[in-house]
This record gives sequence, C-alpha cells and structure tokens, in this order.
Amino acid sequence: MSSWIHVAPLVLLVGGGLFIMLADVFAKERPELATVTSVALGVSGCVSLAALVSGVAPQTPAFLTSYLAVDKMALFFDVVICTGAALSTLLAGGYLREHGYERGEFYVLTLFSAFGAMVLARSVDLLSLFVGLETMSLGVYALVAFRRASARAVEGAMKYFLLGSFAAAILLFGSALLYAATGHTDYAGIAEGIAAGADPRLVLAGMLLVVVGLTFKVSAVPFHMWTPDAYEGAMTPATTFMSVAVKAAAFAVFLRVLVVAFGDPMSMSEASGWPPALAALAALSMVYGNFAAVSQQNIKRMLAYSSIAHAGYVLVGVVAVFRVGDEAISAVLFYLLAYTVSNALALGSLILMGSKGREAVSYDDLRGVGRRHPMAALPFVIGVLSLMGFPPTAGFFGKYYVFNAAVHSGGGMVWLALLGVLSSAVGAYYYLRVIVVMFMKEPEKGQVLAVPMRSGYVVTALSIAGLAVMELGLMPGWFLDLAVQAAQQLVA
Amino acid sequence: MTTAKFILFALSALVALGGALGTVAARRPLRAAMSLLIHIIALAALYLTLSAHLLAAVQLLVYAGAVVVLFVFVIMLIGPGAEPPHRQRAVVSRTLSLTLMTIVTTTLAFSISDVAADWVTAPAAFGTVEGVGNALYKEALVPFEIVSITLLVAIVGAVAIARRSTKREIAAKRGREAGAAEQAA
Amino acid sequence: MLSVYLPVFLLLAVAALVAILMFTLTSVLGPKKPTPEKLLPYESGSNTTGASHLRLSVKFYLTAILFVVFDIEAVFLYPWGSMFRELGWFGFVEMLGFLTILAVTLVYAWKKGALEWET
Amino acid sequence: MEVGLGEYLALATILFGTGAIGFLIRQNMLIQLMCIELMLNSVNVALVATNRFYPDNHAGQIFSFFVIAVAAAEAAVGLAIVIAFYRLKKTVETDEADLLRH
Repeated sequence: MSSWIHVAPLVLLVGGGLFIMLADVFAKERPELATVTSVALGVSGCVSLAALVSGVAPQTPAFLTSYLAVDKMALFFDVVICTGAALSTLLAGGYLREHGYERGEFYVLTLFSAFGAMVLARSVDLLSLFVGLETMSLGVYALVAFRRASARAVEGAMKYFLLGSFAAAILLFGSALLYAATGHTDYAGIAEGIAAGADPRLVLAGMLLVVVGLTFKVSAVPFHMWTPDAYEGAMTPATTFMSVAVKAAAFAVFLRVLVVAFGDPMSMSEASGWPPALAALAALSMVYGNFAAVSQQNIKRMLAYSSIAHAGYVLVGVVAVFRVGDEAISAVLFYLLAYTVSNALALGSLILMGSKGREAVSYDDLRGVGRRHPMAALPFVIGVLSLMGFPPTAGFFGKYYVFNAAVHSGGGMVWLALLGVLSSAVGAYYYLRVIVVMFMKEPEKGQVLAVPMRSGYVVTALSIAGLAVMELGLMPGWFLDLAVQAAQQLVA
Repeated sequence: MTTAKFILFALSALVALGGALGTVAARRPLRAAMSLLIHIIALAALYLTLSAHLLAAVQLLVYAGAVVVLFVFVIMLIGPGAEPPHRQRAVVSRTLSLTLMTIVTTTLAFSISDVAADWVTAPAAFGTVEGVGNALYKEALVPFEIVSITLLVAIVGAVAIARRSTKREIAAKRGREAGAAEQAA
Repeated sequence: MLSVYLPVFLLLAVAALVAILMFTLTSVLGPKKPTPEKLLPYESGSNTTGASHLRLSVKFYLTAILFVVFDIEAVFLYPWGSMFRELGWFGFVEMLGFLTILAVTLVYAWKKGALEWET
Repeated sequence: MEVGLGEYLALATILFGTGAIGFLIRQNMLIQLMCIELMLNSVNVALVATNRFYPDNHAGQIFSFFVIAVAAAEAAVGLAIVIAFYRLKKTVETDEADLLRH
C-alpha cells in the first residue's frame, strides 16, 4: 500500500477538486471555497513532502511509471507547485471578495491547473507532457480572462492563448519528429534512439523545436512577449499562480527532458549541443528582464519583467547541468522554491495595499504607505528584499547556489555567472524603489491614499510566505539536501 | 505500394495542401472555415492510406463534425463580413517572417523527404478499433484519465469566461462600485 | 487493403454525382428569361426586409462549446463500447473514473446556468 | 513511384509551415485559430505516418488520438476568449489589441 503514496497527491487533488465543484454549486449559503481549496492543496503538498522526507521506495505498476515519474524530484516539485497554488488561492480568497469578483470557477480552475502542472512536472513521456501542459495552460488562459469585463484582461488572455497554442504546436511537431527519428515517445527511449544513431536531421530539428516550445513556457527572452501583457491583464492572484506554479512546472519538465532525453554527450557537448544556445538565452533573459523592468511604472508589469530575469537566473543553473550535474539541478530546485515564496509574498503584499475596488497598481499608489501602515508594508519589504537576493532571505541563497554551480562548471559559465550578478545588481534599483516610494515619498495632495484591506485570507497567505522566506533564508540546509537527494536520483 | 494507394495518397495530399492554403489565404473567415473542412476530410482519407482506420473516423467525427461547426458558429455570431480594408500594419515584418518561414519549411521538408523506412506489413488489428482500443485502455491508461481533467478544465474555463453573472455576483459588483464611489468622494 | 473502403468511396461518388446532376440539368434545360422581380431573393411572396445575414444571439454559443467537449467524451467511449467485455473489471473501473469526472463537470456547467436558453 | 516515410514527413512539414506562416501573417483571430488547427493536424500526419512504419505498437496513433481531443478542447476555450474579446471590442482584428503594447 505504501507504494501508492507517490500517486496520492494527484488523486487527493482530483478528489478535492470534484468536492469543491459540488460545494460551489450545491452549497446553500456562500461556501468558503478559498479555505477548502487551499486545504486540499496544502494536504496534497504535505503528503508529497512526507513521502519525500520518508523516502519510501515506490513500487507503482508499469502502466503508471511509463508515463509519470515516481521519484524524489517529482515529489519536490509537487511541494513547490502546491505551495504556490495554495498561496495564490488564499490571496484570491481575500482579493475576489474585496473587489467583488467572487465566482467559484476561480478556485476550480486554479486547483486543476495545479494538477496539470504536477502532471507536467512528473511526465517522462512526450504524451503525458503534452496532456499535462495543455491541462495547465487551458486553466491559466481562463484564469487570465476571468475578469472578462476588463479589456486588459481579455486582451492579455487572447495574446497569451494565441502564443501559448502556437508554442504548444511547435513543441508537438518537435515531439513528432523525435518520434519519427527514434520510434519512441518516452525520454529514455528517445535517448536510446539517439545513442543508437537515429537520423541526425530529425533529431536536431526535433530537439530544437521541443526546446523552443519549452523555452516559451518558462518565458525566456526571445519568446517572452506574452509575459508582461498576461501578467498585467490577469487578476493579481492569477498572476501569482502563473508566475510561480506554471514556471516551476515548466522548468521541471525542461530539466527532465534535457537530462534524460538529450543527456548524451553529443547533444550535451559544450560546442554543438544545447548548452551554448541556452546560455545565450539565459544571458539575454537576465539582461533584458532587468533593464526593461527599470522603466516600468506599473508594479505588476515590473514583477512580470523581473520574472523574465528570474527565468534567466534559473536557466543559468539549467545550463550548468552539462558540467556539474546534480549540484546544478539541486540549485535550480532550491531557486524555484525560493522564487515561489518570495514572488507570492511580493504580489500578496501588492494585493494587501488595495481595498474596496481600488487596486494599488503603480509606484505612485504606494506613496507614503510605509509610514501610514508600517505593519502592512513589512511583508512587501521582505518580499522585495528576497526577490533582490538580499543576504538573510531565501532569494539570496537561491541566487548563491545557482551562481555557485555556474562558477564550478568553469569556462564560459563563469562569465555567465558574472553577468548574472551584475544584472541582479541593476535589478536592485527597481526593487529598492518600492521601499523608497513606500517610506520616503509623500503622496501628492488630493491623491487617493492606498488603504490596506483587512482580510484574514491575505494575512494568512502573507504570514506563511513570509515565514517560508525567512526560514529558507536562515536555515537553507534542510531544504537544500532534499533538493540534492532529488537531483541525485534524476542524474543516477 | 499499390497504385490505388498511391493515387489516394497523391489526391488527398494535394487536396489537403489546397485546403491549408485556402484557409491561410481566404479573405473572409467563412471561406477559410470551409477550406479547413476540406483539408480535414482530405487528411482523413490520407489516414486510410496509413491504415489508421479508427483515427480517420475520429478525425471526421471530432474535427469535421464538431470543431469546424463551432468555428462556423462563432463566425456567424460575429458576422462573416469581409476583412475590413484597413492599412496593413507592420507590412515589412510580416513579409520578412513570411519569407523566413517559407525558406525554413522548404529546406526542412526537402532534407527529411528521403528518410529511409520500408513498408513493414502491419499486423492484422493495426489501426482498427480493437487495436487502438487495447492500446488506449490498457497501456495509455494514465493519459486517458488525465485527459478527462483537461476536458473538465476546458468546460469550466469556457463557462467561467462566457456565462452571465448570477444574482449574487451582480450584488457584489454593485457593492464594489458603491465602495469605489464612496472612497473617491 | 483499401478495397474495404470501396463501398464508401462508391457512395461518395454517387452522392456527388446526383448533386452535380441536379444543378447542371436545371440550369441547362430550363428556359432563361430573367426579370427584375424573378431575381429578388424569394421570401414567400413578401418583399425582403433587413440584412440577409441572420445574427445569432450570444447565448447559443456556450451550448455549442459544451457540445464540442462532450463530443470528445463520446469519441473516447466508442472504442471502449466495442470491447468492454474483453477489458473486464479493469476497463470498467477506468471508464467509471473518466465518466464521474465528466458527470460532475456536466452538473457544474448545468447548475452554473450554461445550458439555459431563455435570456 | 515509391512513397515512403520521408514523403509523409515532408508533407507534414509543409502543412506545418503553412499553418505557422498563416498564424504569423494573418491578423484575424479566427483565422489564426484555424492556422493552429492546421499545425496540429500536420503533427497528426507525422505521428500516424511514423506509426505505420513502426507498427509493433500504437504509440503514434494513441498520441494523435489525444492531440485531436485536446486540440478540440483548446479550440473551445480559444473561441470563448474570442467571443469575450468581440463583446468588448466589437472586432476580432489582433492589431486592435495594442492596449498593452507600450
């Protein structure tokens, strides 16, 4: 029986989701869907954390393991995705009621999108990759278009949908070419086929198209155009979910595909394989993300460009995999966990600042809030410091491990790490600007003052995220060796 | 390869290409939907040459029967007017991407057109309902269950975007507008 | 191998032939004396009013979207339907999961008012 | 004239290219959605053709079975968004969507 614990998180989530749908429709008085959804996500996250820590050996049947992985990395990403989804559900509990968008579909879509993300993170076959990716994406497209009365939301959703389906079609065509080359659709079979000398043209074209499709989903530079519009158009809790859980799942499958399917020396070689291409994307993302974010007036748009920059930092870790295998993978895993809690904290504090239909969106809205409501401004300070990589926070150790892995792999990677440090120094400007505006700037006369909302949900979400950021910042060791165990299992 | 199969392949390939070009080049969305329909039917015939019998039927049932119908439905909803002749925006970048994509596609197509693979005789139940059914319900069990969640998300997503607000939501909306008005005053 | 489909193609050919014959014969054999009244679109005798294109209202399209998705569910049932005895209990439980998830979705869409016709 | 896997893959690539070009060139959202369906259909051609030349299992046909199902679900959500866009902006031209372009 214990072998099924690895699948328990997924089954629990589906059961919880169906219960929530029935509750939303049949409950007489207004059901507290936010609580039920976040409890379901929390329990599923805790079960996967327990399975990860206890390290029970999986003996799940063949028809399951040929499509979904049952290793520690899958469980680690379950924890990351469930945390991100639970935090965004709690934030939604406060946000939707405060601004009058209270509709049950939000929670159902978030939960099943998180389910799709977990399937995507666990997939070891191109088919389950495609189905998981589509389940997650359809949910997120609907979440972005949820506020259908606002032109920004529908436009953002339209642009995200069109580019998202285009990237999914490219990913699919790459998978078809890889299947034509190797006769297999599972990553291990593809690696065998490539090693056994498949047709190099098909393999190259297939690999290129699959990597392009996945790079789109992690919003690395040449394929990032949808990110600012979708993040700004969506409601802030939906933006939290998109920037956190979707990015983690996309990087999870990126790692698995690169390490397992394209792990052979030829495609992993420093000269001709995928590392140099991804290194270029990483550099571009870091530089463009930071410089574009500097000129933004809207905080959500700034956080969108900063998420492109963070995608660049994580890509540095992904590229370092070709030389220092499990150290780089554990750095990426840790970074994604740290980014999840820090970004949820920052966006949650932005939600806290707006109330009664007036959302705080731009820097000017936050003028002088720090002095008027110091307690309400505290989470924002911690979140921004962590995103910037300030020492005692989770973000610092995330960046530290990733750049450490890059330095250890030597050669051109050292320059990449240096570029990363420099661009994150530039990044400090627009993060510190939030703190400066909140504490030093005075609101102009007649400007409507931002009044923080009083909502139990948002306060719980911020305290959980805040605690996680500080805990990861002060004692990263425990989480890091979980990540190392997961990484060693993948590389072995 | 029997001549009958070759004729069916050549015919369906040509009609499929014609349908695809028709969809891309049509000025009015309704005409594009019709050529998409022709394209889908031609592909169904192509699947027959590849002895994918169930797939040809499913292609006609799902694509021709439901998806194109939905496209035509939405086109009729929006009004099948011709594309309004407004200034073509960003002509340079579009012609550039057109030529670039054509070059990439034709080079890839020609380079992989001589992939070596011989016509292995397919087993008896290959591509039939039993063969695909066995594979679908015995081996591909996990994606089959996950696809039910994909359909669930598609329905809930479409309903969330498209349905009218219920009374409870309208009351909440009014509360929000009142709050914003009173705060602005 | 393709001879199995000969009847299908035959049927298609005969149907196309009949349709084409009907058009060509009427236009070839019939006398042609076009007068302005004859060329007006026929609306059972009365003069035509309003645009020719009938605008459908928005409330129908949600049903069309639900039709597409439940059509896919039906397509997944066809192969199962033809071999469920061979699949035995394993196949039965598997389809039970698939159908319960989609049954809950149907109830959800129904109660959220997606299937209502009256405005 | 012998038609092997190469010809089918070449046909699939050309169809995919046509769909991609149509998606990049056209400004009408509906036609862009149809171009995405074209690309997904070309993926199906490649999958089914490869499966015919490696007929020991049904991997390719099962994959394209799921591609058809998911593509239809995707079209349903896509058209719901197009309708929401049309109700707001009374047009389906993508260059109207430049509100967020700054």
